[in-house]
Parts: sequence; structure tokens; C-alpha cells
Amino acid sequence: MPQFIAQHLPILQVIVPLIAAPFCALISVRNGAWWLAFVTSLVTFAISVLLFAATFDGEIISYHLGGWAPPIGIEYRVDMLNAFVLTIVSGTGVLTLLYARASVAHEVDAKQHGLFYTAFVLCLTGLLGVTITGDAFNVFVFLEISSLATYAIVASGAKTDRRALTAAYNYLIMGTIGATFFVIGLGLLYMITGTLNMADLAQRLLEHGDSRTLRMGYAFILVGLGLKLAMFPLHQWLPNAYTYAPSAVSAFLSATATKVAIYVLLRFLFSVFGFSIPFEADILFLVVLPLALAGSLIGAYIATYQDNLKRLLAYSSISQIGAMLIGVSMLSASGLMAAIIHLFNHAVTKASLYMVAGAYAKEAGTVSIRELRGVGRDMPFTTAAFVVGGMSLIGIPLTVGFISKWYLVEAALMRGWWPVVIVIVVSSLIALIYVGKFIEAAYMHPAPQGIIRREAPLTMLIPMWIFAGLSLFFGINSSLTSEAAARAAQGLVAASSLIWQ
Amino acid sequence: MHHHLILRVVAKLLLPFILLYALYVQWHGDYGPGGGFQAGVIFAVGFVLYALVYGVDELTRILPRPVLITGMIAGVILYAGTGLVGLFQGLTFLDYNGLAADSRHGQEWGILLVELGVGITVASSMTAIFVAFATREPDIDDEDW
Amino acid sequence: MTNLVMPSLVYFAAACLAPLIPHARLRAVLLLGVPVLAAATFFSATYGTSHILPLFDTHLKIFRLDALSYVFALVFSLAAFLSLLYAAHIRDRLEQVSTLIYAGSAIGAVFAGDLVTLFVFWEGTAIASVFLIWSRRTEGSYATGLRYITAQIASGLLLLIGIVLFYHDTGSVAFERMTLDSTATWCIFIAFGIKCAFPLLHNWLQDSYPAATLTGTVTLSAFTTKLAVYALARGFAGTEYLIYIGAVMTLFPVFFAAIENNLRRVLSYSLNNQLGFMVVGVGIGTPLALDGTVAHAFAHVIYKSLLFMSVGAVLYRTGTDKASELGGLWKSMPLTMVLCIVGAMSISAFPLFSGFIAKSLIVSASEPYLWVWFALMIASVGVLEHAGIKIPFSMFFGHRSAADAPKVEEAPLHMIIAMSFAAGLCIAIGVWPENLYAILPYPVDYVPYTTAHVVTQLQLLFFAILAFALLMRFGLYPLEYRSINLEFDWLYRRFLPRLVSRLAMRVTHAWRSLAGRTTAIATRILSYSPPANSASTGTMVLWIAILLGIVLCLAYL
Amino acid sequence: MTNYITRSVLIVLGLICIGLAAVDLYVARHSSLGFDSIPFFYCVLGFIAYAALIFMAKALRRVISRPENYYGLQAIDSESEAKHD
Repeated sequence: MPQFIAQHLPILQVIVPLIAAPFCALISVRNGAWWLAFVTSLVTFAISVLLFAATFDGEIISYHLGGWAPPIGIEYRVDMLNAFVLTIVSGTGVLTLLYARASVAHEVDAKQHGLFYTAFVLCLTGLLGVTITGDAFNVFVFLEISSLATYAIVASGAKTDRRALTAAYNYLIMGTIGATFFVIGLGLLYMITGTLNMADLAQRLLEHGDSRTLRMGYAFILVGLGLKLAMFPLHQWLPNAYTYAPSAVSAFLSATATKVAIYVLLRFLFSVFGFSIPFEADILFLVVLPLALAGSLIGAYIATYQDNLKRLLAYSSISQIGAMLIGVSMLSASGLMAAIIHLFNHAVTKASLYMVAGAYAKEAGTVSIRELRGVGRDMPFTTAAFVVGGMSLIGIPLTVGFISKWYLVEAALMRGWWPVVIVIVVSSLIALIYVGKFIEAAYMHPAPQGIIRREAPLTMLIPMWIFAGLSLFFGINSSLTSEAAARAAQGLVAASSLIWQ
Repeated sequence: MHHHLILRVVAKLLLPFILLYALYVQWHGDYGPGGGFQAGVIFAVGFVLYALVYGVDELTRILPRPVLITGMIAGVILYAGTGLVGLFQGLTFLDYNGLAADSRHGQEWGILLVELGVGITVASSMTAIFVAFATREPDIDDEDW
Repeated sequence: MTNLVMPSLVYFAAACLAPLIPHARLRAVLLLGVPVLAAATFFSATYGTSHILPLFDTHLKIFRLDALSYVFALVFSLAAFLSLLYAAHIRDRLEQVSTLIYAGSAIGAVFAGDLVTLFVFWEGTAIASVFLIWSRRTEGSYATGLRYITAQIASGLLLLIGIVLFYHDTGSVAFERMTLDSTATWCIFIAFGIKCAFPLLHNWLQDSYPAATLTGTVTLSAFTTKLAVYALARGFAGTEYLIYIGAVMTLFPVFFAAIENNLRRVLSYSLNNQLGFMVVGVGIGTPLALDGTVAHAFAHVIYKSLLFMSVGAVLYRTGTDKASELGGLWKSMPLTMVLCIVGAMSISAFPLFSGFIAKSLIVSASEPYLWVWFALMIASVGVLEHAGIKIPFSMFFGHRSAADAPKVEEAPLHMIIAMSFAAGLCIAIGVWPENLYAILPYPVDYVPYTTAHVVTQLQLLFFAILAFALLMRFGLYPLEYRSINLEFDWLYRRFLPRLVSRLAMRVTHAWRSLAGRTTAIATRILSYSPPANSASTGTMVLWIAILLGIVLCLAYL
Repeated sequence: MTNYITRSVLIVLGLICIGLAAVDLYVARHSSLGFDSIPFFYCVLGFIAYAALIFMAKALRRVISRPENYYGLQAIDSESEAKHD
């Protein structure tokens, strides 16, 4: 690898898709936009993998934009945690784009394809930027880039269902409020410290000690990010957005958008605030933990009532996000590790499940569970992928879901939190119900009369099964993911001032 | 199209000044209040005023959709391209020192170009959003309300 | 790592490939090779062979071959072969695949050298087996299947919790003998207990086995419960509680079986009673008792399959398995009758049949526990009553003469072959017990055929039959009529649902009136109307405000 | 005809039982229990246990017997029988 590229990997990670995005809109050749987007995502994935490899043994890469050293200039900072999330995001990008070709052709008007892929790549850019940057304000900027692009691609589902427009509009309102809260919080922190570089912020906040302003800043950032990551009860934008967006978009967003928001939350909680004052930890116990527990139960419970498969998956996501937040609220290295590994595992699982839903939407013309009766016979490979993903959602051994649950339960036991263990178990039991409900409909019932359904095309099956395969592979051999998650968690704990560990 | 004579005349008179002011904000952005964002919006305001008075069709005649899209894209590319120059000179991204022989001049050039990119993108985006709303076919015809 | 192929993998591979064979007959024939092939992989392997798989930060022993696992794996292979042979007329791919996965999981679980592997296969048996019930494809079987899978998954979850705790306590997941001294081992114990149908945890068995397809019941009867007995024998041998649990298990099903109308449910009660003998053996835990448990499990799998097969054959021909609707079939199904009686004599422990040489070991071992011994004797009489007499009598003789009985054909050839094979094994084991004794975990120096033993056993059995004959003669023997009997499951099938629905109704009522009043007041005061769409931006923003408010309040505290 | 068969079966059974009881007088038992060496112990046990069991079961049935459709029409016991393949 040429020295030049190696040196500039962090900026290339963001700049490659940023530059490619506008060209997607320019290309008028048939499928040209898709090709460009796909090649771009491949390049970004390659870059993330290189970054992942470079940081795997604990090295931290720091890149100074414009040659201005931090804390004055903007710094891109890659450690194990970022690199892990970057890989998830860009990897999902590659596979969803591969999938999108057939799916989007079905769900989005042909003349909008150029703009659709532009927005898609911009969204990718934003998510990668949020993850890679070490500058707090830069996080906000990229968050907005990704969010604005997201509103557009969610709205592009309007061809099949006009409700996509309302969903996108609600998402826009909520996303904007979330981002505003986040930036208000940042402003308060800037008032105290006069700096925006995260490492510098952490240092100065530690020196500053407790104050009302700091508490306000913490509150605004927590609630703002809680909205972005769909923490219960701030999740209400999510079900509609994921239901009415084109399936490729649902798959991409469910695997990346909320995960990146959780990453930002982790980064701010541990690296910036660092629990230097008891208030920060108290809020986590008093507010976030109960909400996470409630979310993981209620999300799953609501999911059992859904007939729309995509909406079912959306509520399941809310439940799983609750599980991640439970891991975060434990404030221990093992809990964090459980949250981080679940972040990856859930991304893989949910992406495959949404791809399955998309395949149904394309081939069966519906995602209603009632109308999908007997689909297991007509679309065996697609439905089998759902079974794999569903097992992972429940947490059956040999799937990644089990690995997550295992670490989560173990972390809760280490803390001696029995009720939490029960909640985790109960929410998996409820997951059994909603997954079982679909599997039962797909396999045990005869198909409705006069319906012709064919198996999905290979370009959809391959990415779907790559994700399903990953959720099996890492369910059997989890050494890579658990090692990466453990190192990322240790990095975060080391950066914070958690003293009771 | 011959109503509002006064409005039409005043608008035509004002337009050059609005655009000139936008340019002023644009070029002074690097060492005074202003910059690409603000300038872009003021630029767009000029076009919006034009469309309000003379009709959207008139605006789309002088600024067709492809031009607006190209404007947005060109702005982004100008911005990112300026940043990339530093990269290819062996510096980091957005490092303008190499843009001129003197690093001070280099920084000035860099800011100017980047702000120009921002300005173009913002101006064309704002105009495009206005056009998109204004030319939207209503779901229900006016007579059917 | 040796080059031994895991037997369970043979089943799983077959389960993947089998549906691809288009021709039903060919598929059925090829499937018969699967148990043989799988058994061949471990049949002549040396004890002590094991496979290690690294996972997490520990090592899993996914395969362990010793005397105990060998016997169980052998009999499971036999049972799988018999079930597949008996089900050769089946075209339903779902049922075939689930049979294969079920058998494979059971064998995999028997070979599991650690708790995690055990758990995986444990759940495998649960999930695969429920499809044998659902394959009947009626609403009733679906509901029953749900109850069944709930019990099975509950067992799996308890096992999982136990394993996590156990790992937490000891840092090891090896599956060795445990003592009941911590929450972890209690969880594991109860998990095993659910699958073993301990008293009050037993209902899933009698509820679900009669609900499966007629071939599915044969398969179900062989694996799940015997897997639990294996797990108890491996993990909790010598635990004293088990003796008393087992004694109760042998006794109470006897009464229910005597008055049950559904013959497959009678056999399910009988199965529960037989498990009681094995549990007593595990609880006593001496080498003799453990040998007895293993031998009894071995013999039991075969004769219980035989009995289920004969009831299945009758069900196949007549369309019913209810005693009140049957009778007088001896003329139309003579072969089935003979084979059924062989099974009945085996389970009743007539000398020269397999039950005799297996049960005697446990009964002899229980002599130090007087009351337990007594319970076992009474239970033996009970076994004779419901499995030895009632099953063959009500199907082939009973209250109808041959002239009244429906004219049906003899059972199909493959069923006859499967039953004859099982019957042959029953007799062979009974006549030549030393072959079975040779593969038991501990050396056996027990001689079943002493004059005294044979005579006392015959006295017990024949006087009981005499009692039956006299009761019958004087019309005191309970006649069967169409009915069901309440059981412990009444609690969760009738009582709790009613209770909950009543409570829910009350709560809803109270809530409605409260909410109605509050809304009325709120509307009047604030002229506030609740948003029509629950997910409107207004509601969402309200939530944000509430949440931010709470956090800020906490900040000011 | 049927009566004849029934009667002869009863007679044969009675003869077998008498024979077995007679053998009891000649067989020495060496079990560790002791009390089972009482003459005719197993004969009496078998007979009484069986009779007691039947009567107790009949009493139990009075309490727990219910019509087949007790759990509704969609339970296994009340479904039609013809569903088997």
C-alpha cells in the first residue's frame, strides 16, 4: 500500500464518498449511479478494514485536518471502537447497495435513482464522519449531513406508499429537535471549556468539576442522542420511518443509523464526560436504565401485535436498542463489551431481516404477515434467511444473538442485577413469540389462493445470506468480534474516570 | 402578466443590488462577518424574488433544473477539490499552505475557494428547494377544492 | 481431535438432504440408512474418545464417549431406526426432517461432554420435536404444541440460567456429577426435572403425546424423557430426593391411567410411571441401581415404542385411539394383537421378557428403602393393569365381540416389520440378558432367573390378573366412556386464564371509568383533545419535554 | 359361546393361580426384606393391590371426569378423529 494512502486513510474514509456522492446525481447512464455508489462503498469498506487492522493492537491514529494541530484544528481520531463501528457501517453499505439494485429499482422511480443514490452515499458519508471525527462540533455537522440525507431516502419510499412522506416529515421534525438539543448541549460545554476537541474537552471538564452548566449540557446531549438512537419513549419516529422507507434503506439504517448514535453516546459518556461527577452516573441509573428495561420489554411486546413485517422488525429494533442501553448503563467493562458486541450482532441480524422483508415486498408484493402465509414454500431461501435472523433475535445458540445475550446476562450477573437478567430473558421470550408468529404463518399455513410468488433474485439473496451467514459464523466463532468489543470497551473504561471498577 | 407594475419595476431595480450585496458578503467572508452560507442565501433570495414577481416559469427559463443541480454539485466538488489539492501536495486535507508560493497567500486562496464552493452550493440548493415547492403539481386541482 | 465423525452430524446432514429427494418411497428407504450410518460412527469406537471445540474463553467437549453415553446412544439409534421404519408410509417432509433433527439432537446431547453443548442439543430436541405435534395440522394440535414447546423452552431456559450461574460459580462448564448445593445446580436439576416429567411438572407429557401424529408419538416416546433420565444419571446420581420423587412418579400415574379413555394417553401415563422406576434407580445411585436404570431405559425405549406402534397401527386402521370406541379387533388384526401382547408382557415384567430382567435390578437395589420398595411393587401391579391388560384388552377384546368390531385390514407391512423387530428385541433381551448386562456402565453380577424370583413375580402378576378376571366377571371393572379427566394442567388451561381474564376485566373497567373521568375533567379544564394519531409529532415532542424535564429536575436536586 | 370362553378362561386362570400358590410352599426365599417370606405374600399383595387400585381409580374418576369438549372444541380430545394420515 502506497505510503500516501496509508497516511491519509482517516480523511479518505470520509472524503471518498463525499466526492463521489454528487457525481451520482450527474451520471445519466442507466444504472450508472448505482455502479458509482457501489464502487464507492467498496472503497470505503476497504479503507475501514485497513483502519480496523491498523488499530486492532491498540494503536490510536490521529489525523489533523488542514495541518492545524488539535485542540485548535479538527482532529480525526481512530481507535478500536471507531474502527469497529466504521467497519460495520461501511460493510453494511456495500451489502445493502448490492441488494439495493434490484430492490430500489422496484420501489423507487427510475428517474429519481441518481438523486436517491446521491443521498444514500451522502448518508454513508455522514455516518462515517460522525464515527471518525474527534471534534465535538464536527460530530454535529456530520450528524446533520447523515440525517438530512436520511430524510430524503426515507421519503423516496413514497412510490409504494405515500405514508413514507409523513414518516419522513415526522422523522425530520424529531431528528432536528434531537440535533438541536445536541448542539445546545455542545454550546453549554463550550461555555465552560472554550474547546470542541473531544480529548481536550474531557481534560478541561475534569479540571472544571461539577456545575449547573455542565449538568445542563449533559442533560441536553443525553436527551438529544437518546432521540437519535430511538431510546424508549423517544422512539416514535422510528417505526414509521423504517416501515415506509424503501427496504434497502430500512436495512441500511437499522444496521447503521441507530448504531452510530449509540457510538456517539458511548463516546460522549465515557470519553468526554467520563463520569467525573456522580450526577452523570446517577442519571444513567435513574433514567436511562429504567427506560432501557421498559423499552426492551415494551418494544418486544408491541412487536408481537404487528401484522406488517417491517413494522414488527422496527419494534424489535427498539427492544434490542433497549438491550444495548442496558449494557451501557451497567457502567462496567463487561457491560460495555456486551453492548458493543450486541451493536455489531444486531446490525448483522437486522440487516438480513430487513432484506428478507424487502425480498417479500418485491416478489410477493406485500409485507403483511397475514398475506405472506405459506411463503416458506414459494421463497424457501428467503424465508430460511428469516429463520436464521429470527433465531438470532431470540438468542438461540449458534447465532450471534446468543452471544450477545450471553455476555449481557453475564455482565448483569457480575453486577448482581437479578431483575435485569429476568427482563433480558423475558424479552427474548417475547421475541420468540413474534418471530414464531411469522415462521408459523410462513411454514404452517397454506398460501392464499391465486397468488404467484417467485424466489428473490440472486443480487438480493446473496447480500441477505451474507448477513445471515455472518450471524451464524460469528455465533459459532465469536473470537474476532468479542476480542474487538472487549478491547473497545477497555479503551472506553480506561478513558473515563470510573473509579469503582 | 401586466398587473403590479410598481412591484415589477421595483423588483427589477432591486435585483442587481441584492446580487451585488450577496457578492460582497461572499468575498468578505474570509475576514469579516459573512461567508458562503449567508451569501448563498442572499443570492437565492434574489432569484426567489424574481420568481415571485415574474413567475416560476420565468425563473426556470433562465435557471433550468439541470443548471441548479450542476451548481450544487459543482460547489461541493470545488470545496472538496480545494481540500484535496493539499492532500496531493503531501500535506493534509484542507491544508491550503501549498496553494500559493507564500503560505499566507495560500491560506487566503484556500478560504476564498472553499467559501465560493459553499456559496454556489447553498445558492443553488435554496433556489432548487423553492422551485421544487413552487412547481409541485397539487394532488387536487384548484377547481376541486 | 480424532477423525471420528459426530453421529449427530450424520442426522443433521440427512435432514438437510432428505427433502431434496423427490420420490417418497425412495426417501423413506434411504432414511432407514441414517441411524445405521450414524451408529456405525461410534459403534466400535473406544471409550474415552472426545472432541474439543474452543469457544469463548473456554473449551467445549462436544463429544464424549463412555459407557453411559454409549448405551443411551445405542438405544436412541435403535429407536430412530424403528420410528423411521414404522413411518415409512409418511410423505410429509416436515415430519421426516423434524424426526431426523430430533433424533440427531438427542444423540448429540447424550454425547455432550459439557453443559453448553448439552444445552444446544437440549433445545434442539425441544424445537424439532414440536413439529411432530404440529404436523397433525389441526387447531387442537397447534394449541397443544404451543403448550408443549412452552414447557420445553422453560426447561431450556432454566438450564441456560443454571449453566451461566454454574460457570459463574465454578468457572467450568464440564458436565460431570453435581451436588444440589447452589442455585445453579438447583436450576439445572429442575430443568432436567421438567423434561423428566417430575410430579407436577409432568403435564406436558400426557397433554402432548396423544396430540402428535400417530408416527410422531412413537418418535416422541423414545427420546425426550430418556434424555432427561440420562442427564440425571450423569449429573445427579445418588441424590436422595430423587428416590422419593421417583416413588411418587411410579404411583400416581397408575390411577390416572386406569380411568383414561385415550389409549395413547394411557401409554403416556405408563411412560411417566416407568420413568419413576428409572428416577428411583438414579436416586439410589449404587452401581446396581444405576445399571438397573440404564438397563431399564434401554428395554423401556423398545417395548414402549412397540406399544405405541401397536396403538398407532390400530389408530391407522380404525381412525381412533379411544378405548370406548374400540374392541374386538383380534380377528381382523391378529398379528398386531400378538405383537401388542409381547409389548404388554415386556412392560409388565413377565419372566423371559425384557422388562423382567431390567426392572428387577432397580427393585433389588431399592430393598434398603422399605417404603420405596413397597411403592415399586404396587406400581408394578399398576403397570400390569393399564399397560399389560388394559391396552391389549380394550383394543382387541373388550366390550365388543369380533362380530361387532369394524372390519379393518391388518396393519401395513412396514408397521408389522417394525413391530416384529421391536418384539423380537424384547424377547431376545429377556431370554439372553447377559448381552445387555455386558454393555452397562458397571459390571453386573446379578442373576435374574432364580426360582424364587421367577415364582414370586409370576405370583404377583397372575394373582393380579385373577383379580382383574373376577372384577370383570362381577362387573366391577370400570368401563370406558367418552370423557377426559382433569389433571394438574387444569390450573393453567382453565383456572389461571379465567382468573387473569376476570382480573383484566376488572382492571379495564376500573381504568376506563377512571380514565373517562380524568379525560372529561381534563377536557373541561384545558379544553384539551387527545391527538388522534398516537405517533403524531405532538406526542413525540411531549415525551422529549417530559424526559428533558426529568433529567433537568434531577440536575437541580 | 362367549360365556363358555369366559368361563373356561376363568377356570384355567384359577388353576394356574392355585398351582403358583402351591409352589410357594416349596420355594425358599432369601431376600433381605424378611417379611416377604410370609407364605403367599406375593399372591396376596398382587390381588389386593390390584383390587384396591381399581377401586381407588374409580373413586378418583368420580371427581375428575369431565365431558370430552371440556376444554373447548379446538382441543385434541374433542377434535374429529379423521385427521390422521
